[in-house]
Amino acid sequence: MKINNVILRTASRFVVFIILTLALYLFFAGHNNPGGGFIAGLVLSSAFVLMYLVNDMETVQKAIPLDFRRIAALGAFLAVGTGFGGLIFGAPFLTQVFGHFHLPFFGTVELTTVTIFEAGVTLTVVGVVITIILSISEDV
Amino acid sequence: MEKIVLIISLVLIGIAIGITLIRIIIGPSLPDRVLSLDIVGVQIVSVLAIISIILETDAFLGVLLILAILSFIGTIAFTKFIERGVIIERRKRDL
Amino acid sequence: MGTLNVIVLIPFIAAMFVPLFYRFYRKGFKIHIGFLPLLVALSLFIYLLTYIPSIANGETFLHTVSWIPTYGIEFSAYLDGLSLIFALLITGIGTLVIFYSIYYLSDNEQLGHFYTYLMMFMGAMLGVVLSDNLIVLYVYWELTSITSFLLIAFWYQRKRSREGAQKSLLITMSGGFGMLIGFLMIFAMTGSMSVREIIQIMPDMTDHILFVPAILLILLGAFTKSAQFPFHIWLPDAMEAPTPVSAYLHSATMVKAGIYLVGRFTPVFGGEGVWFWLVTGVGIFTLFWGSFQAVKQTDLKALLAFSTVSQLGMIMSMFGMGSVALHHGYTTESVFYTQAVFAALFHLVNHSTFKGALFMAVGIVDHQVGTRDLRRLGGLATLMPITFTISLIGSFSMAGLPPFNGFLSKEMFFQAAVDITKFGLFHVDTLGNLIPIIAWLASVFTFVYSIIIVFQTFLGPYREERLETPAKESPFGMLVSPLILVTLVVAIFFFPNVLGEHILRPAMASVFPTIASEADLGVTIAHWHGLNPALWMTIGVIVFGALLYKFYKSWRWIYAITPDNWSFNALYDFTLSRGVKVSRKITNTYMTGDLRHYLLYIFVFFFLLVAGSFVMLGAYDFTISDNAAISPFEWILAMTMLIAAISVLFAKSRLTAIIINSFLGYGVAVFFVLFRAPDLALTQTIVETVTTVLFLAAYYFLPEMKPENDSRKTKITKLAISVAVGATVTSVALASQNNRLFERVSTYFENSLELAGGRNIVNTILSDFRGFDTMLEVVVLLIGGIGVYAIIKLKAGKRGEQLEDQ
Amino acid sequence: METLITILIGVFVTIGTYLLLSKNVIRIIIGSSILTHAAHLLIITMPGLKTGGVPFITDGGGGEFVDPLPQALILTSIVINFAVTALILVLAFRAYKTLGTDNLAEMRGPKYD
Amino acid sequence: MNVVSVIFEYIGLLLILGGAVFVVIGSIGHIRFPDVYSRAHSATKSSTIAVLITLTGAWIYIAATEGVFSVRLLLGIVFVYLTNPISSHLVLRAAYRSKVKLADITYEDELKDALHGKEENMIDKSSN
Amino acid sequence: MIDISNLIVLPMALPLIIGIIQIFFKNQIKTQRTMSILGVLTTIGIAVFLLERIQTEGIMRLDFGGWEPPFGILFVADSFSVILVLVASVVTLICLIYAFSSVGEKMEKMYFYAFINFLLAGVNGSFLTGDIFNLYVNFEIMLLASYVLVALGGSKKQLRESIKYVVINVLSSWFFLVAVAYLYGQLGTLNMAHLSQLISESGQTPTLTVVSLVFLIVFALKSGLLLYFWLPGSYSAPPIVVAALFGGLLTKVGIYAMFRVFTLIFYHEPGITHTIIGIMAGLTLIAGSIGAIAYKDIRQIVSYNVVIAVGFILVGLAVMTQEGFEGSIFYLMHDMIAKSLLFLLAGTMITVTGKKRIDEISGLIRNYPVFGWIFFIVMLSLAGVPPLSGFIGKVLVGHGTIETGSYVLLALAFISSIFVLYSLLRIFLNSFWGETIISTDEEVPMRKGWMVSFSLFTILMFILGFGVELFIPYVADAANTLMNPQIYIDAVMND
Repeated sequence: MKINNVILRTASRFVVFIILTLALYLFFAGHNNPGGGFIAGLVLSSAFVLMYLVNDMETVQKAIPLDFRRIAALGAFLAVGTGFGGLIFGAPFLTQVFGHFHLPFFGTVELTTVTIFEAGVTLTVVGVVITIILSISEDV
Repeated sequence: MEKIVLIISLVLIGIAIGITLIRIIIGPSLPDRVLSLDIVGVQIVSVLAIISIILETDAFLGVLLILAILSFIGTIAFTKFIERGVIIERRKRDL
Repeated sequence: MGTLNVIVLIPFIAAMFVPLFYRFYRKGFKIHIGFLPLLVALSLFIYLLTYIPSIANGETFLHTVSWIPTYGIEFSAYLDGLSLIFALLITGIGTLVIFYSIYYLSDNEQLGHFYTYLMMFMGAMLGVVLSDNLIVLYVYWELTSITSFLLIAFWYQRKRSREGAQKSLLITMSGGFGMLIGFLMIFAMTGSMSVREIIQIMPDMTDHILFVPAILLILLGAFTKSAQFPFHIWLPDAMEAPTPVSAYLHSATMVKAGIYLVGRFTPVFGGEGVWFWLVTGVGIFTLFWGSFQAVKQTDLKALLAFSTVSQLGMIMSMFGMGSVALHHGYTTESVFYTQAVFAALFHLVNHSTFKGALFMAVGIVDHQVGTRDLRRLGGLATLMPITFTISLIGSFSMAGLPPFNGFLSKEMFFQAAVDITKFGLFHVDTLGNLIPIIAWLASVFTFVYSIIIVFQTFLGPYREERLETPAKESPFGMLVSPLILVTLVVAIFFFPNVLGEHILRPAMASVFPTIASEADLGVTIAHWHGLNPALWMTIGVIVFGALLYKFYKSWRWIYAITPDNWSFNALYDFTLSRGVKVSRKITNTYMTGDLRHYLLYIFVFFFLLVAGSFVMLGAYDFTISDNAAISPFEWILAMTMLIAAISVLFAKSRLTAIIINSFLGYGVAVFFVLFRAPDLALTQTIVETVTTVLFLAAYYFLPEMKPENDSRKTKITKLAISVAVGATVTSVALASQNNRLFERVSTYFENSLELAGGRNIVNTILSDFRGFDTMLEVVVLLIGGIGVYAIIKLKAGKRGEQLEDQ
Repeated sequence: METLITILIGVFVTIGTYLLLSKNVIRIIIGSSILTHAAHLLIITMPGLKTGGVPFITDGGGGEFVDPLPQALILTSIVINFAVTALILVLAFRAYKTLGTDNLAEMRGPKYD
Repeated sequence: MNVVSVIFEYIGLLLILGGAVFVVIGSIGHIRFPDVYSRAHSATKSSTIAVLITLTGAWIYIAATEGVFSVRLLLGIVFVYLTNPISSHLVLRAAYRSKVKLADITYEDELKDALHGKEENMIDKSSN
Repeated sequence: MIDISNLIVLPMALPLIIGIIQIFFKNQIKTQRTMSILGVLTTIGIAVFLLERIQTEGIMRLDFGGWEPPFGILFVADSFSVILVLVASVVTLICLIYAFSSVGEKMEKMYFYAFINFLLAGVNGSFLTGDIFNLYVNFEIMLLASYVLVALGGSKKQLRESIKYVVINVLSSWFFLVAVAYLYGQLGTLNMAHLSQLISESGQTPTLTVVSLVFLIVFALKSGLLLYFWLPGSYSAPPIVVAALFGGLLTKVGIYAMFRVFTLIFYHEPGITHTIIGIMAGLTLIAGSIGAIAYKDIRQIVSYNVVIAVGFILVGLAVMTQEGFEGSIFYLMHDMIAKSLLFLLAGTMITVTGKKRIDEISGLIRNYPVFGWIFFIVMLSLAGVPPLSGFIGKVLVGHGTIETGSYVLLALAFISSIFVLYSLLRIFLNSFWGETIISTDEEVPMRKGWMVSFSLFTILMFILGFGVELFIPYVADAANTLMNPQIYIDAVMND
């Protein structure tokens, strides 16, 4: 049976793009606005879900050759790892450091270890959600 | 004055959601329900816009946006399921 | 003397070495493995003999090694007169038994195991009689049960051995548990774990609420161990053990641990009515019952087992009678009653000698002709003359005939039984009159079975065809031990006072410490008391016994009066088999394997506990005064959610259900929005959608929902439970809301900008204040994700399936 | 508002419980999901509703905020529940494929004796 | 607070209210119409429009009162505009392909031959 | 100072990070094994160090991110929790040794060790945490790992039982959330020490008592106190090692939580809460005893023994005396070790014979003498026979019950040990003794790893039995903290 979904695929490209942008925005906005690692991760994974829904596994896998289990583990590693980061500076486990730095061209930038932590969270969420959905869909 | 208008709007949309819910419940066909859910999503988007105004915060606009996207994704998933049973194909089929 | 604990330790060390040596033995080492334990036992015996003079002078020895000092648990080995008697018996009889066993057991048996167990038993038994500390005493006590278990089941391939072992272990260990509680109660009363100290303190505690329970529990331990009625049933079955074991554990030593315990605790509890009646009553009844049952046995060992039961009862009852002496403390009259205990100790020794000899003799018969069934035996006297002599002496001593030691102690027993009736306390004057009567009756039966042993085995016609192997006298090695024992039987009769003076008298001091300090409790054992009641009773026993034996056939019907399944033995079997069946039935009724039932139990329990306490404690507290206002839209939303939620129940297809679930999820998100929680609303919407996608993906593999088809009753039950749970949760929630007691800690987080550099308070909590939760949550997600992958990818192999599913 | 929501929670709990007592796996999963909704609403209702503004610090000034802590807790719980739901779903369909039934009454296992 | 902003504020409010009314009307149609296809006609069209109006109103209102031009809201408008028609299209297509019956008053089904005429044995796992 | 207290997190964080890293080494089994062993060994070392330090320095705590209580989350290491961490890690170590020669490559490549590490992390975290919501999260880590481990392998029985197991635990987690919500609603804090402090200020109102009962249900479900229906099924389904870990660790976490919550937070109304715990413990003892002798299936018998132990340990909590607590702690330590060993032995019996009912197996001791004797020793140890590990706990708990006059519990506790004895004796008599059914040539060889882990466990039981005095300072300190919650509160809230 021929299923024509040109409309959907065309639109989805655009939508995925928007979602990715949004995810990025949410990730960085998290500290001051709604958002943060979790939500960014979830949004990101919903973008992937959309991609998988519209296309098929093979195609997406070809376009984005990632092992999502490893991504999830990497994320968790980062999240737990930042905890150990504090130890090196003699601070309690999971101490987050933040500060404002003056960088040329960028002006004052706030850099915090929270960002790494949140990145870890994001990666895990993406990795896990996609792993789950793919594992289920792959099972025959 | 503004408040009253906004609340009236909210209530109206609320009623609309209620009515749509009835359609979800009575069906009769699955597409009916999916469609209704999609519409509820859109209605909630309106609700969020109004609530944002009432609460005087822009915090919920992100939610609004996300909801718009997600109800779309949800609907796609449902339709694929209704059409094919499987929502994510393994291999490229004839599209 | 720093060696007392070593005495206990040596057998254990030997036990460890036995398997080692056994290996050499197996490899062709010429000396029999049994000589190692023999050496150990003999040297211990000789060493203990050296204590006799000092103990006889009233000295005692104590040696303490601490184990758990915090709780007062110490290896405090204490040697006094009472311990010494037992220690000598243990090592002495032990030596003989080991020597005997060297010839008795064939090389094909697992001798390594046998001697290991035996050595462990010896150590444990020495520990029991030498321990002053309650807990350590208990430790050794249980160890004797275990080694006994192992020895009974030495031939574990045999079903009967296993069953006998199980029975003995269950009964003695249950008694042991009871005894432990009793000890703990004593500790609770006195605060001391040392028997010596307890003897000092206890007399002030007689009004304590735990006093009587402690007596009962400790006696439970003693009675089970000493096979007193009705716990005697394990002993006959224990005869499945190799005969040396029967001779050693189940007649000479282990079963006397209970008696030791009673003796040890006589100064603690003696003089109390409960103690007196229990010990005497149970003892005397056991005496009768054992002898009565022994007569009908056709298996020689079983007969001996019942006779042991009966003799133990006799000793027990004498301890009970003696204990009344402690009622008033020291008076001349009380000294009079102490003689019962003297008789008990005397008979204890005597019993070990003649019963040991008898067991060994029976073992020889069994060993030589391959059977010990009385119906098949007969006429062995001429073929096995030495064995015959041994049996004859042993039996006649048991029957209480001169010139054997049994006569002396039995006379003293009769004397005590008659004397006790003169004692005015504890209703002895009425009920107590039964004591001598039962005692006499029992002795008649004792006479009968003693005769049976000798006559039916060794006299009468010899029928070789009924035997496994033709009878011939056994090798000399096997005869040595019983010969030594019967020599003692005779020797003690002629020189009883050597024993009485040096060994029994000091023991009296241990049993009656208060009285012994006032008077000399030694008794000169006389062969002739004149024509007192005791002698008449003995004569009566002989006459009636002979008659009963003669006309055994005509009164045998008595045994048929009580059907077999009325015995305690049958009760034991019934309890076990029935117990298993009933518990299976009970457990199967509620462990249905059906998740719904389990959930039902949980919900019902939740409801009963929480709602019950809620009502009982009057925790109900409900106002709506400080509620936030509700806008019309919120009303509508709430109502919509309500309807949606209810409609889930009626959803017929899974897609409908999931759509409504999605709806509810979005609704909750709107609530989060209304409650000013944008992050939550965001997460909720996304998770809801992703979950829906997940559901849809999984639905491909799942069938359509089928209707529940519950019966009306089930539906109503489910509904009632659900409503009850819902109502409970709600009411507790309402009460909690109106019971806000303190300012919340979260106000602190409102400084998140200064503290953590973030304006989004929820996010700063998540990533910083409570970042640990988030970190773990990430891990939870990871486990979930990887877990899903693993569960899907790993499918059971063929082998696993077969093993797990049947 | 709190009372209304609490009653709504009660209804959710009732329905969730009822569904949990079903034979069908899907019903059970949906029941647990409804129970989870109830728990989340309960957590957010507990410290009181709408007692302040959205918990974002604005430059303008402090003002009252609603209690942010329950929100953080719920967020954690939502995510955890997602993982658990995924796991049950997978177990459910693996069980269905292996055992051939999605009916829990038929998953009793052997009667032991 | 100048006059223009007040005017815009009212315009915004009006739009919001109008959108709400539209939504209700649409949903009435959604419940009243006989089959899924006609219901979709009523519901999606009206709701898309309604949301657009509402969001625009909200955007204007916020712009007027707070002077903020909300990008997210604008994005939301674009998004709804983009996705809503697609999703209703997909639903209806799915409905048609899974052979949801047309209302009795329908008189012509042009797609029927093109789709179902040839493939009567279409896999139909999901419809109940 | 800060450096040292950071060690507290390691018993949890180390297994966690190792588990995560192992995901990258999916197919390098050797690497995974080495990492697991090293990790657990380090954890043991840290636990020993902490235990020593607590004796001199008092209770230690670690505020995550430097946020002081009650605002942040913290780990609190008192003797009780560190003892349990230590024993749990030791048990895991020995089970790992067994796993190396029993699990099989297929499963090892499916992240088996990672899940074990996560399980240990969850268990240790639950023992250490000082925050009630964090306890929930730790429970979830442990539970998710256990969900996967129950089902991993995918046999029919596993899937069947795992669904039940998961649903019931989801329900109990839900109750947990509800209870936390109630508590937070009333007291506005999540830190356990702070909760306790607030309750002692305000008094334990009836509503709080009701909430405490909700907690009781949660932990009862986790530990199998009266609500143990799920236990026999799900403990007899998974692979041997997993079952051993479950038997040794999982219920103990529930027990720990119950001790913590009902000694630290809700100790003001013992007349209500502790009486209920006592009644539940008594009923558990009865039902467990009945169940233990009901079946011929080895794993069923063993599972019901877990139930009995739970009842026994909680008798110690119900009586609320120093001795009772000490006894419970001793018994907990003993039970973690002995139950794991028992599960391993039972599983091994099934593996080597291919049969699982006691009447189908016979004469094993001929083929595997050491194996048989170890079973015999475990049996005695579990029955509380001296001088093995179960004895001292039994004595102390018994003493506690006598002191408080709880004679019914006393009787039940001791009678239950007769049932334990009988139930295991049945296995021993039927399956180990009797005529052998396995001829020497079809004998499945006992693997070295198995024997090593059995022997290690056995040695531990002897050490715990003979070396009681060695452990007393720690156990007494732990019990003392349980008796005097103020010590804990002071340590947490002092600055």
